Formats: sequence, structure tokens, C-alpha cells
Amino acid sequence: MNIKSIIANRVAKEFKDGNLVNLGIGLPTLVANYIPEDIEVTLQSENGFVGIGPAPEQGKEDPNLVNAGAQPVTINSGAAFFDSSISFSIIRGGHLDFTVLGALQVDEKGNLANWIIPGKMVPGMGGAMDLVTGAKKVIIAMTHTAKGNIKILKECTLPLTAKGRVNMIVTEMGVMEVTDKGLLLKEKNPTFTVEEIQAQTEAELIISEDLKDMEI
Amino acid sequence: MNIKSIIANRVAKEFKDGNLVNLGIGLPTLVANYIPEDIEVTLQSENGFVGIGPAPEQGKEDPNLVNAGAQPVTINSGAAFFDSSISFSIIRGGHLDFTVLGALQVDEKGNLANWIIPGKMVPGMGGAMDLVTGAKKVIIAMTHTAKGNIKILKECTLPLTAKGRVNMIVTEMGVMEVTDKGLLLKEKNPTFTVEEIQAQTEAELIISEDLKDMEI
Amino acid sequence: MKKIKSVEEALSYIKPGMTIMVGGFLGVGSPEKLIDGIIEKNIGDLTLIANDTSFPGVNYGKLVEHKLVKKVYTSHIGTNPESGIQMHSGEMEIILTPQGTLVEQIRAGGAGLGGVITPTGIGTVVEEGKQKIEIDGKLYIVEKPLKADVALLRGAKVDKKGNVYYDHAARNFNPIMAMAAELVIVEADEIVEIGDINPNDVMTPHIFVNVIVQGGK
Amino acid sequence: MKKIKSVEEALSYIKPGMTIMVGGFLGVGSPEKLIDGIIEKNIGDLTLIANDTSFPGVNYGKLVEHKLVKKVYTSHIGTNPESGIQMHSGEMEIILTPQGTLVEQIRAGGAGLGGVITPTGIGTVVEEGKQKIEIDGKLYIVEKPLKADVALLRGAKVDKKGNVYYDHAARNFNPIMAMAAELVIVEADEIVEIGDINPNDVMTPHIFVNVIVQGGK
Repeated sequence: MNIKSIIANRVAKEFKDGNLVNLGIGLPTLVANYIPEDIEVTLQSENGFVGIGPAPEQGKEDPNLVNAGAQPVTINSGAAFFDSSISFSIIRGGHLDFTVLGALQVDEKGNLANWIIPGKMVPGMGGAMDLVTGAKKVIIAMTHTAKGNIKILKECTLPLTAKGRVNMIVTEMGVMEVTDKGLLLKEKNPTFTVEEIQAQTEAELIISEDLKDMEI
Repeated sequence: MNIKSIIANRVAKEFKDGNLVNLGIGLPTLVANYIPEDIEVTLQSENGFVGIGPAPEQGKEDPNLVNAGAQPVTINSGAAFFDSSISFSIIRGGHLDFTVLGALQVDEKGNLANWIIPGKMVPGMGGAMDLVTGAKKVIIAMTHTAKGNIKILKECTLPLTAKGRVNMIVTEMGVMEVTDKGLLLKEKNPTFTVEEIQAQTEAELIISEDLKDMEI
Repeated sequence: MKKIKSVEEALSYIKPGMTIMVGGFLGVGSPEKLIDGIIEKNIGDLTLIANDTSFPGVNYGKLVEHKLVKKVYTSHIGTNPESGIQMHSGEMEIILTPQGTLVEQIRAGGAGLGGVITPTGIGTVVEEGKQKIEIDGKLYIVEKPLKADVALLRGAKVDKKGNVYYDHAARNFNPIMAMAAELVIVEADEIVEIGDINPNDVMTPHIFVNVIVQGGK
Repeated sequence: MKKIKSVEEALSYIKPGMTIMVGGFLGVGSPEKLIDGIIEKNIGDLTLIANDTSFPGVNYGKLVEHKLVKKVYTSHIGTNPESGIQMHSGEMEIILTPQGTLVEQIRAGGAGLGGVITPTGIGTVVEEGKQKIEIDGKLYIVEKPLKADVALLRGAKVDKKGNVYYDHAARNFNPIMAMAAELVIVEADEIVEIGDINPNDVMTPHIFVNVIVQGGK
């Protein structure tokens, strides 16, 4: 598997039958392809529906049926549409079992920064702050570093998306859980040593006594 | 006309084409029968729709189509149903042109009491507090006195429904507007003298220079 | 994820002492079999959240008559004399709340809001003992969110996935309560196939619904 | 109460300096003819309230490109580079707001609430300079209601009375904005007869709609 597939595949293993999940734009969207077939997971689109299906065949796009990135999608049987106030009641009201997002920075206290680089890039938070504040569990799915820059820090330096809300970080190098004591490395990609992973991580990793290999 | 018809008929004259109106249970409900035919007035039912029509023929009742008093009604063409949160967004959001309610007491400051007689009768406020707080104009439609007891006071003694929100009081004796200076008698039933009306009213009436006769 | 269960199974989730929301307006749009089941099984000590306490002999009005309710959050008790009697005797605590505030409190509970900022009740006994807030020079009451252990709802059509469609004025509090309870049980006048309700017309998305029971005769 | 008007007539209600809400999500579910009309008539100095600033060349994204917007309340500008350029140059003021907060602020404006009590943004720059409130030991931001002079919406089907039915994900902010503006103009993909939309399925009741214009080709 390539890096993105490793990450997406691992994230999908967190889901349980009946879960409601929101997948962010980009890498997190790929997670949909790896959801085990024996469980039923409903995907929410924050622009106003539950039950996102795969992309439509070319020529079969419906201009009113797009995901939160304005890309054409389909719906699964039993889907339901609603307005933005209901959509964010789902998000903020604790009805999402998981939200999966990317990060510019994430730290050992569970802080996340993913919406602004002051002076450089100001896309806005969109629904990200609500998702991270409201979901039962927040998973960060991202490459471990960005062009060599370290992203998993002791403390985020960019403006935060939310404070202390991240539960888990999944990268191509491993799976880290945010605990009271810091980041617990629970699984690692067998092609890397713990030392190699730590070298790419500013936060000090606590190594699980039960450290497992990631499926790759 | 009988007393109730005089009141209902007069209230209906306040409405303009395109108005949205909520009529309370009891006497205010009768106002619907006097809305001039050349204007279109939409009636809201706070249990969740706009476009209340007249009562159905016997045997044609729909158990799911009732007014806020649980009495069977019909709907007019173009009616729309919604949930209670939308219904009260209409009420509280200033979208009602008029709310018409009864009163236990009303006073010269526009205070209203109509939901509780402590120790005796505690029906609850239902939607009344929201209606009186949210509507653009509040009209009290009631008999001038209740079994000889005076209801139009200098100051309400019962717990209030809302403070200073009443705009107009319509009784079988006359039409009073709540002004900064007190209650302005604008119209009177020609079968009563001003003195007779004042005798049944604790608040001191300001008599309009342009005092008119009520249609009876 | 089989959500369709017998009334008996559904009732097994409702325990004495729980807080329950019941959809409906004076009993219109309220689940019949679930309420009758609670009475039959004598599940008491309940906190009830409902628009009103209905009429004697009608739906959740019967819960009050059977003295199964210790506390009720409601906007109106005038149509059920038994409520007034139990209020005065101290058997039932009644938190009277303006109807619009009540629906917003339930919505806030389901939508993750910290409370409701409302002008309704200012200058009345409703504001007593409550936090107030001034915004741009105007005073408001801060009302707290309401949540429940279980919501008991009634739908006209419910598909096998749990999407709900309500009919006419039977909608009322049902879709709002569907968002504000740990467990949501919907009594369906009719259970339909998935897809029978147009996805545009779903009024309560299936994700809020945990249990479906067949209502009617 | 004839609500159906020409685009020209509808545009006459929109004046320079006004605050306008535009329904849609990245331009999906947004009125085309009304936006093009504003550009053609060069109605500027506008305050825009919209989920995002869309894409270059797409719907209300064009309002930004034509420099008709002096201030925008929005959750996302990343898809329209022109927004970032005008933000940095100071030509356009941008109030970035979490999307869920934005929709609740609009809802509060329409529903007569004094504000929104939300945990979203606590511990971030979003809380800066804003009133905060503690409820049951938890800290929340108090966000103010938003209202507009005019809301520009798009419906799939609109009946001649003004009842609106939206299609799929084109619903988004439209029904919420319908409640929060002094004047509501809906551009209809299709204008239908009264009664053609089932009263149960109306998504924006006619009472909120002032003007209907025919959209499409």
C-alpha cells in the first residue's frame, strides 16, 4: 500500500457497526474506501446529508448532489437530506462517533491547528472547529511530516482549531493515542524503528508495552 | 351582534392584506370568522402550521390535523406544516404581525396576566409568553369585565405573562390603545357612555380627541 | 443494525427514575403502545419532558394519572386536572416553561449548545432564580439545555433504517426530541421499506433513531 | 399578494450598502440570476453573509471578484483566492466564523434569540474580544445573532404562494436565511401551482417569502 492507503486503511479499522462518521476533505475522504464490508458505517456530509456514496459515473453527476468540497457524489439507500442547522446539530450535538481530519500541526495535549497560517494562508475554519469540538472521537489522519517539517509537536505554534480535543493520530509511521501523560505510540509501521518515528516527532512518544505492528 | 361577535369583528378590522396572525383559544378564535374577504390573512397554529381553515364537516376530522386547543380543523390551500422549533421561531422571531389573546388582567402599562391565579388555577403559560413577547402587535380581545370583576387595571396584581407588550385592548365597550401616557380610548360602543366605560375600568382612560363609535 | 423491535423489547430500555421525552401536542403525535406499556409495567419515578400533560385518559396524560411521574418539564397542565392536584399535593414537581423556551431547551440539548438566550419571561416569575445576560443593552434569560435518557416518538411512516416522516400537526416536538435523547424509540403508524420515503422528505434522519416499534392496532 | 416578480423588479429592492444573505454552499443552491443582476447593476458596498466565498467565477464568488463586497461573514474563503487578496489589501473585511456558529447566528436572528451559547472556538482566536458565559462550570462563547436586509435564496420548486422545496444538498443555508432577513427573494428553478408541494413537505413556509423570481435558462 502507498502512504495514503496505509493511513486510510488503518483509520477505517476504528469504526464499529452503526457508527456515524464525518470524513474531511483530502486524505480523510479516502478512508471511505477501506471501511470493512461487514459493518455499516454512515457518512455525513456537513453541507447537509447522511449517506454519502461513491463518486458517480462520469456524465451522471447531479449539480445539487455534492460533498462538502463541492465534488459530485452519490447517495446510499436510506440517505437523508437536511438543512445546515440540522447538519451542525449533528456535528455539535455529539451525534458523530468520529470525525477524521487532516492537520497542519497537532500536539501531545490533543491540540489541533489546521485552519490558518497567519500571513500566508487563511482558508478559514469551515466546519472544522465544530467537528473537532463536537464529535465523540477525533482522529487526525495525515502524513507524519510535511515536506520534512515536523507536525507532531510538544505544543502547536499555529492558531488552534480546538483545544485538547484530539484522541488519536494516524500516520504512515504509526498510531498514537492522546493520553493524559502524552502521546502513546500503540502501533507502528514495521518498516520503521521506534527511534526513526521519534526522530520525526517533536513530542516525546510514550511507547506502549503492547506495541503492535500496523497493517501495511 | 352579541358581545363576542362585537369584539371579534372589531379585532379583525386591524388586519391588513398579507398579515400573519395567531389567534388564541376561545374568543380570539372567533376573529377568524370576521376577516374581510378582500384581504388575505394567514393564520398560524402554534402546534405547527400556517393556513388554518374552518372546522371540518362532522365525520371528516383528521386526528393529526388539530389546532393548538386540539380541536379538529382544516387547512387552506398553500398551507405548510413544520416542527415546534420553526413554529416558535415564527412566534419569537417577530414574524407574526398580530397575536390576539384573552386576559385575566391587563394594565395601562401594557402588562398582561393570563396564565396563572396562584393557589387557584395554574394552567401554565403554554405559548402565551412567547406570543406576547415576540409578535409585532399584541391585541387583547376579551369581555370588559369578568362576572363584574374589573380586569383593566392601573397595575396587574396577578403574575405577568409579559411586561409592557400589549398594544391594544378590544372589549365589547370599546377599543383602547396602550400609549406612553396610559390607555387611550379610541372607539367606544355607542350603547355606553364614556363614564359607564370608565366605571368598569380601573385604569384612567384618556379619551381620544377623535373618539369614534365602534361598529356593533 | 436491526432497529425494529417488539414493544416489549423497546420497553426494556425504559427504567424507573429515567428522564423521558414524549413527542406530541395534547397527545396528538404521541406513541400509544409505548405509553400503555409503561403503565402496564408500572415504570415509575419518571421525569417527563413534554409540551403539556395532555388530557385525562389521553396518552402521556395517563402517566400522570397513574402517578408514574415525579417531575415534569412542560408548558401547560391546564387540560389535565390531575396535574394540578398532584402539584398542589406535592406529589409531582412541575417546572412550567414557556413553550418556545421549552422547545429551544430541547433543541439546545440535541445541538450541543450551552443554553438558550431568550427574552421570553423577562419581567415575569419565569426569570426568578435564573442566570441572565445583557447583550447590546437588552436583558435576556439564559435557559439550560434539556436532554433525556429516552425519547418516545411517533411517526406516520418510518423506514426500516429509521428515517421518519410525520403527518400534519403530529410533527410538533417529535423531530426536536429525536436529537436530544440517549436512546430514541419511534412508534410507527406504518413501517415502510428503505427508499419509500424520498431522501429530501425525511423529517428525522435515521441516525437519530435507535429503536422502531410497530404502532397502530 | 402577488409575489412573482421579474428579476429587474426583485433587484430594485437591493440597494448599495445593504447586508445580504446568500444561500448556498460553495455556490450549490445559490440564486444565479439575482447574483448576475447585482453585478450587472453594480450594486456595491455590500455586507455579505454566506457560508463561504465560493469559487472564482461561481455565483456569489463573483460579487467578491467585482469588488462589490466590503465585509463578509463567512466560515471559509479558501476556495476563492480573490477573497484572500482583498483581505490582505484591506479592501474587504472578513469575519471568519465556524460554520456551525454561523448557521446558529443566522437562526438566532430569525428565531428571536438574543445570541448563541457555543463551546466551538473556546481556546482559539475565535473567542477573542467576545462575551463569554459559564454554565454549570463550563465556559462558552456568546455569539450575536445575524440578520440581513435581504436574503437571496434558491429553491428547486416554489409555489405561487411562496412555499419552497429544495433539492438534495442545495438546501443548506437557504431555509435558515429565509427566517432572518427583512426581505426574502427566492429564485425558483420551477414555479409551480399552489398545492403542488405537499403541505407536509414544504421546507420554507410561504410566510417567510416576499418575492419569487423565475430562475433557470
